[in-house]
Amino acid sequence: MSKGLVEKSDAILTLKGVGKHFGGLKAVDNIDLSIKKGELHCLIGPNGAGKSTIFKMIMGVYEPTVGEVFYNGKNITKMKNWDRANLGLSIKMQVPGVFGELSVYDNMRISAQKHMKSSERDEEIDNLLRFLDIIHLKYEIVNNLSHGQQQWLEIGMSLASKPELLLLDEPAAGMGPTETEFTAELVQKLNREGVTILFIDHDMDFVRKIAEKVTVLHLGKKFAEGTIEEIEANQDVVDIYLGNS
Amino acid sequence: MHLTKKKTKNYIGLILTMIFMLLLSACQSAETSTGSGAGGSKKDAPIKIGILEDQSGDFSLVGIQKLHAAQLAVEEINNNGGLLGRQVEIVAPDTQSDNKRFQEMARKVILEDQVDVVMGGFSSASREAIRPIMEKNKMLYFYNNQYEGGVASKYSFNTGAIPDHQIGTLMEAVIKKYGPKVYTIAADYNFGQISADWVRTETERLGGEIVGEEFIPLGVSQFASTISRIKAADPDVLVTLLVGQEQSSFYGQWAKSGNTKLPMATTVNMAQAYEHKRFDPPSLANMYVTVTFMEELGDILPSAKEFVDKFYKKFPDDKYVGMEAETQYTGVMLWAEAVEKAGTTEVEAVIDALETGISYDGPAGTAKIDPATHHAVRNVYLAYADKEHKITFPQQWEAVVPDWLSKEKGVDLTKKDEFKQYTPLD
Amino acid sequence: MIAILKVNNIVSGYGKVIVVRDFNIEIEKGEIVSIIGRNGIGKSTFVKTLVGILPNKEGSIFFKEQDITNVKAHERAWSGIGYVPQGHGVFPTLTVEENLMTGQLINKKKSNLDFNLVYDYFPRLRERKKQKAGTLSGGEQAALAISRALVGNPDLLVLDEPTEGIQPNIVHHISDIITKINQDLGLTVLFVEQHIGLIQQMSQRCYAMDKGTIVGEIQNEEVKNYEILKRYLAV
Amino acid sequence: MAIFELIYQFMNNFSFLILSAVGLAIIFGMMGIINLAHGEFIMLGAYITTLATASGVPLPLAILLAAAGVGVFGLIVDRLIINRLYGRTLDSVVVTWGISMILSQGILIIFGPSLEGSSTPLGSISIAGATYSTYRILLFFIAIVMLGIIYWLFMHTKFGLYSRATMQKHDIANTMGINTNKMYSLTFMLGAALAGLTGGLYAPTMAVSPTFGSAFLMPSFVTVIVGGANPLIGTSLSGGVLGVVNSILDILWGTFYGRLGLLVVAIIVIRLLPLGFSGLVEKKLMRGRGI
Amino acid sequence: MRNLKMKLNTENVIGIGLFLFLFIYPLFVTPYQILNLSYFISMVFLTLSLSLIWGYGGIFSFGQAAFFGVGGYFYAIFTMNSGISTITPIGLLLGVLVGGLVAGIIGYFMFYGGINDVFVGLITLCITVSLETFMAQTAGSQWKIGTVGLGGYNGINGIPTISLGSFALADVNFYYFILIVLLVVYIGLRLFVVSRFGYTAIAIRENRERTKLLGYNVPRFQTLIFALGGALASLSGILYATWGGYMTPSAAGLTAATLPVVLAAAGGRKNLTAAMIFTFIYYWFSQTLSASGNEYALVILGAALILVILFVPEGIIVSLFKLGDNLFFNRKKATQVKAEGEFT
Repeated sequence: MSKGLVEKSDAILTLKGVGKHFGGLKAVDNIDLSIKKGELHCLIGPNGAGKSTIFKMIMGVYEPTVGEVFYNGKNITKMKNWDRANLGLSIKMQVPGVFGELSVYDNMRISAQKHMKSSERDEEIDNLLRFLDIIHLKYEIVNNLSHGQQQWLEIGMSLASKPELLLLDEPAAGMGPTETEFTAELVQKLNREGVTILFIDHDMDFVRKIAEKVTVLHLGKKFAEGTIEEIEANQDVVDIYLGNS
Repeated sequence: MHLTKKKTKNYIGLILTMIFMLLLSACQSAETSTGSGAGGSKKDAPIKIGILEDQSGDFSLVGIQKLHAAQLAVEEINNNGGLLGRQVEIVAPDTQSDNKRFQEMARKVILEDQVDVVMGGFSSASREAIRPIMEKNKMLYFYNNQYEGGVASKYSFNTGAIPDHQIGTLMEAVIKKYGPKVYTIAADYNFGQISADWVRTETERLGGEIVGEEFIPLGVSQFASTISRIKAADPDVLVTLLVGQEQSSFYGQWAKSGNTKLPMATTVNMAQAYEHKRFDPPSLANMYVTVTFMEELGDILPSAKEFVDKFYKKFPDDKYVGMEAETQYTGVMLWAEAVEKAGTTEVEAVIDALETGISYDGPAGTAKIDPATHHAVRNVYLAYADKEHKITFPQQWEAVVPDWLSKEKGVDLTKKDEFKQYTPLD
Repeated sequence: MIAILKVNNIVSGYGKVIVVRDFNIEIEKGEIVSIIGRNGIGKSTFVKTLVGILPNKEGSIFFKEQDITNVKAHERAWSGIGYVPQGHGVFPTLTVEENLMTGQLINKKKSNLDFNLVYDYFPRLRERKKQKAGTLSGGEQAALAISRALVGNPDLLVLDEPTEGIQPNIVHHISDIITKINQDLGLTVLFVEQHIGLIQQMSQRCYAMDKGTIVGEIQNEEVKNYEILKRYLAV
Repeated sequence: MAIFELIYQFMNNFSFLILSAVGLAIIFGMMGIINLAHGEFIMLGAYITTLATASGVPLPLAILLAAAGVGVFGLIVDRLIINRLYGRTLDSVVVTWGISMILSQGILIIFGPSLEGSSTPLGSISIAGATYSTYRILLFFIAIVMLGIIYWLFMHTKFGLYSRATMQKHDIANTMGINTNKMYSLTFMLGAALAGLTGGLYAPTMAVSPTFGSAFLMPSFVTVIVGGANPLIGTSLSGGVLGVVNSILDILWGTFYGRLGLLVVAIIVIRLLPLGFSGLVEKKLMRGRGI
Repeated sequence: MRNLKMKLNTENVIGIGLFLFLFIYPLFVTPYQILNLSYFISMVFLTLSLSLIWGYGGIFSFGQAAFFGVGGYFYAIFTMNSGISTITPIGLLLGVLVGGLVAGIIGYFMFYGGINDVFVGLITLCITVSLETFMAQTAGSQWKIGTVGLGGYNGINGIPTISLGSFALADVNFYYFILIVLLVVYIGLRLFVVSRFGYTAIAIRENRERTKLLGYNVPRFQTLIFALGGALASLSGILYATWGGYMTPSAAGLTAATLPVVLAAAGGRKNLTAAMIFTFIYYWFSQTLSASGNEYALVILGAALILVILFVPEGIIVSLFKLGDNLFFNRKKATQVKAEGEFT
């Protein structure tokens, strides 16, 4: 794709007053969030702050208890999750959402066949696997793969669906420095090609490296928002997330 | 734990299981191979009877009695030198109270074992499952069982009691004695439906009135609402046409509802599944049943007593010798007479011999084949159970002819072949 | 001093995926020790292996000088390991009191006085003792999970991210109480955490974990050193 | 008359549904095992009771003996077979199917196709000109008392507490020191014992044969399906609702519609509330308290 | 495409061997044995239908017996009402469609209603038993469709066999007809499971929620595959009805409902060939036991099933395939092509 820059003015995803309650627990409490087209946006916050729950509400795994979700200006609050996927939303889950008893190829194919012609499919899969450097594992059963390799595979599955907005839940978790580096480059490259990316991560180096904008969540609420510099300078964020010195 | 053990463990289990199953099937095929394979030369080879009875499942209560009766009859025939100088052999697979199994086994005994005659079947459903197979393969079939009547088929002979024998007589006896209002409960299937219709026809003929009629699905064992409906209708006589182990729970529940004064009339109970012995009195108090035989007939009939004694001598562990056991026994004997008369086991010849009106002096008196309908002319006895379940026989009818088919439907199988079941519902 | 817990070279994970490898720690009686590390590096897997939910494929675990490597989870509990699971793991449809009663099973003394003890530590639980645990707030659930482990009168308390998803003031409260119990009763505490504040506040000694194994040990004053901890937490 | 009649009907249906289902419900709810041999467990109870009374044991004792005997049998089955299948719901279907085949045919081989039954005790009582079986009315109260005992057992004893904990989160319960495998064994034993009790209670009212259990199988499954996972709330609620539906349809249109009605209600309930009545109640409970 | 090349492994060797054997079988045996094997084959479709929806689609159903019944009864009523033998092939095709349609409607209500896993099993069990309860009470003369009485528990008799033109299929002809149908269905299913749709089914079985997130309308696929399974079960029922000229409500009873589950589980539910072979073995074994009149028949059968599940939980035939692969074929290769379809 040749567009170096994508129009960043209009929001691709908007959350309005969204909340999710489980019994007495408010996992997500009245969140407003707006992601602009082409943005590379990061959610951070301590464990249990509600980050993954937000992802699940965006993808339609959970229906919000209150509030609304908009995608490209369209209200998708009650839309089925497969329809959302077909709008161009894709997710890589925290716990690898791969099909453990199938081979790497099968996993890729399940994702790819939905979005590619069958004549191009196998070649594209090979390309992606090569790109992710797991081509040698093509016929391996996924359960035999390491945690890291499963993460790669899942990113590959997301890519095979040619997404417009990609949600990555801890894309670099469990990876070493070189792998993390590689992931960072990959994410940035995808972003440059026009994919809007919203991701969660705990690794601040990783976040610092790629995020254009950061939203901090705490106890289900939006705690702060801004560029990475603004966030790191915010003493409250340091208090709740990284702790007092 | 088991889940995490090594692959080898799995394979050991697999191999053990395989060996177990192979051993079993080896025993089985050894056992069956002795049975089959004798179909070829017919000269000195034994004559074969295929007996299809339920040795397990819901109907085994009667099925085992019937198998034993056939074994008794065949033993007697063989002890008297066999048939046409040949020994008679029984092929008796277990039909497991399963109609699909009846079909499989009917085909097996005809085509594989090449039997000369097939006998058996208890429920109407099992008979209807195999009758077409008999017709298709031109196989002589004896249904030695009481049933709802109406089968007109070239290849089928019925030696048991049918409504012609049982229902006219029964209704006549009870309506005369107790009054015209009749309530019928029947099993909700063909036997029950058709028998209930017979009851209706006969009741109306006798000037009675049906004040209630209810059909109970098979397998139902709880009768509280039925009992209350019966009480509400306040009949003079209750006719029960229930089948199967579950439905026989009715009587205990009926007795407990406190109304044992109302007389019951039936064609199925006591004589077949000896409920009067199995249930504590007074569950069946005040019940009338028309039978062609039951064990207690030995009290008034020497030939019956002789049969019962023979039966218990051969099968000392059996609990009762019922109506269907006698019917099966008599059926085998009638067929044997016909074979002797025909001089061959060839089906058409045996049918011709049977249609001459073969008769046999059996345990319950003379049974004679009615040529036009292929049913049997039989003596009918009215049995009565009192509060202590003691059986008496207040009335009997000599040589009742099953002539509904020939009179009402114009059936004459000696003249015209037919392959269907007529019902009064038609 | 006596080592109350000794973990030698254990290897563990889910199915064929190995998450924890060559893992060694040693804890002395009366200590409060933490294991720190980022998300997803195997902290919880280790804890589950320690309490017996996951089998260890290799290595051995000694508790109070007994080899418990092949001992089942419930027997480990009886031998004196109290466990506070990640996400609190309260039984949602049981009442607060009933939750505590399940924890009391392994308490050989069987006295209900312990309930008063934990109710004194967490008065909110006393107010809500007849309420279903699933209706409690996150902080209350954490308090309940800790109380449930305490009423079993364990020799070793194992906590898996006890402060996940709860408010700072409750975090402080919890850390105070655990410290207090440690002092009052001499209870040994092992906890897994990524919240630097809590680590600084509570631990006397600290293991740093990465990629399924122990990569460093932080002792004495260094435990209070924000920069050192942060380095391990944000590798 | 009609109102007494209807009440009597309901009592009958209710006790039949509850007593058929409760053993199955406990095993399904607590262990996730679909016990297709449930009917045969009931049949075994009926045999024990009938044989015991025939040899002179008083009926109440014989019924308790049935519960104990089938309970022990259940424990043996669990130790030999079922404990390898915890959590494997679908494999348990195949295995318990095999067990049911062995049991019904084994009993046929040993005792023949039928057993002489004992008569229903206690006679009958008259209300408003109609007579009702006292034993049947007693069964209703036994069903109620049994629900009470189960309630007490699960809500007010240590066993109940630990088994509820195990049902909710067996891993965590395990780490609390609860021997979850033992809990499962005891639960299976309890379920089997209750099936045996049911068999014992109904033995004097029905024909005792190797197929005795088949009359119970369908109603018990429907009750459990409608009730959902919670053996107590679910079973009593669904026993109540189905009892009413069955009684009314039965009285209005006859036995067949009563029976078909059960199945239709089951299909509708499971479509609307996949977790059955107990799912609904538990959800309401959590929400109600949460606010 | 290299995907469709046959791989040399035990399953395929045995599969091909089995069909070769079945094709030459009539040369060596009595007419009875041919007829009997036709019956086994007609029941194989029933197991295959469950293997398809459960083994591949992850839908656990006790409803296959109900669709079996729907097919058989529809065929009987349709052909017997028309009375023309040439219409029987149309009856066959329509019956398969009707079975699929009924399953599709039931599936629609279940899957779009969010019912899954064991609950599908429970609801289909109720449906199956309802059908039996209903059909068993149709003995009365008011239960007539056209000129055909439903016959209650006695079932319907005299159902015509399939005729091609004026040529009625019987005995060996029927055997070859049904065998060719089996071959076509079998190959069709093997191709199906490596098709796009088949992959979707496998994905749904492995992880329903994740598959939704990949953009698949999971309820629709579930409904479709359930309908396909219903059509296959219906085909089985029709073939059974033509085999014996007979259809009975007990074909939809509790036992009939559980049997396919037992067969698929014990043979190896994730493998069509295994399910097929085990069906043959089971029917042969149980019939032999029954024919022997041995009172221990059901005890032995029950014990065998328990042993299979305890010692070879993934299915006895599948385990044998694996053993064969290890012994005779390169293991590395064998595991490499572990795409569930194995046509890879």
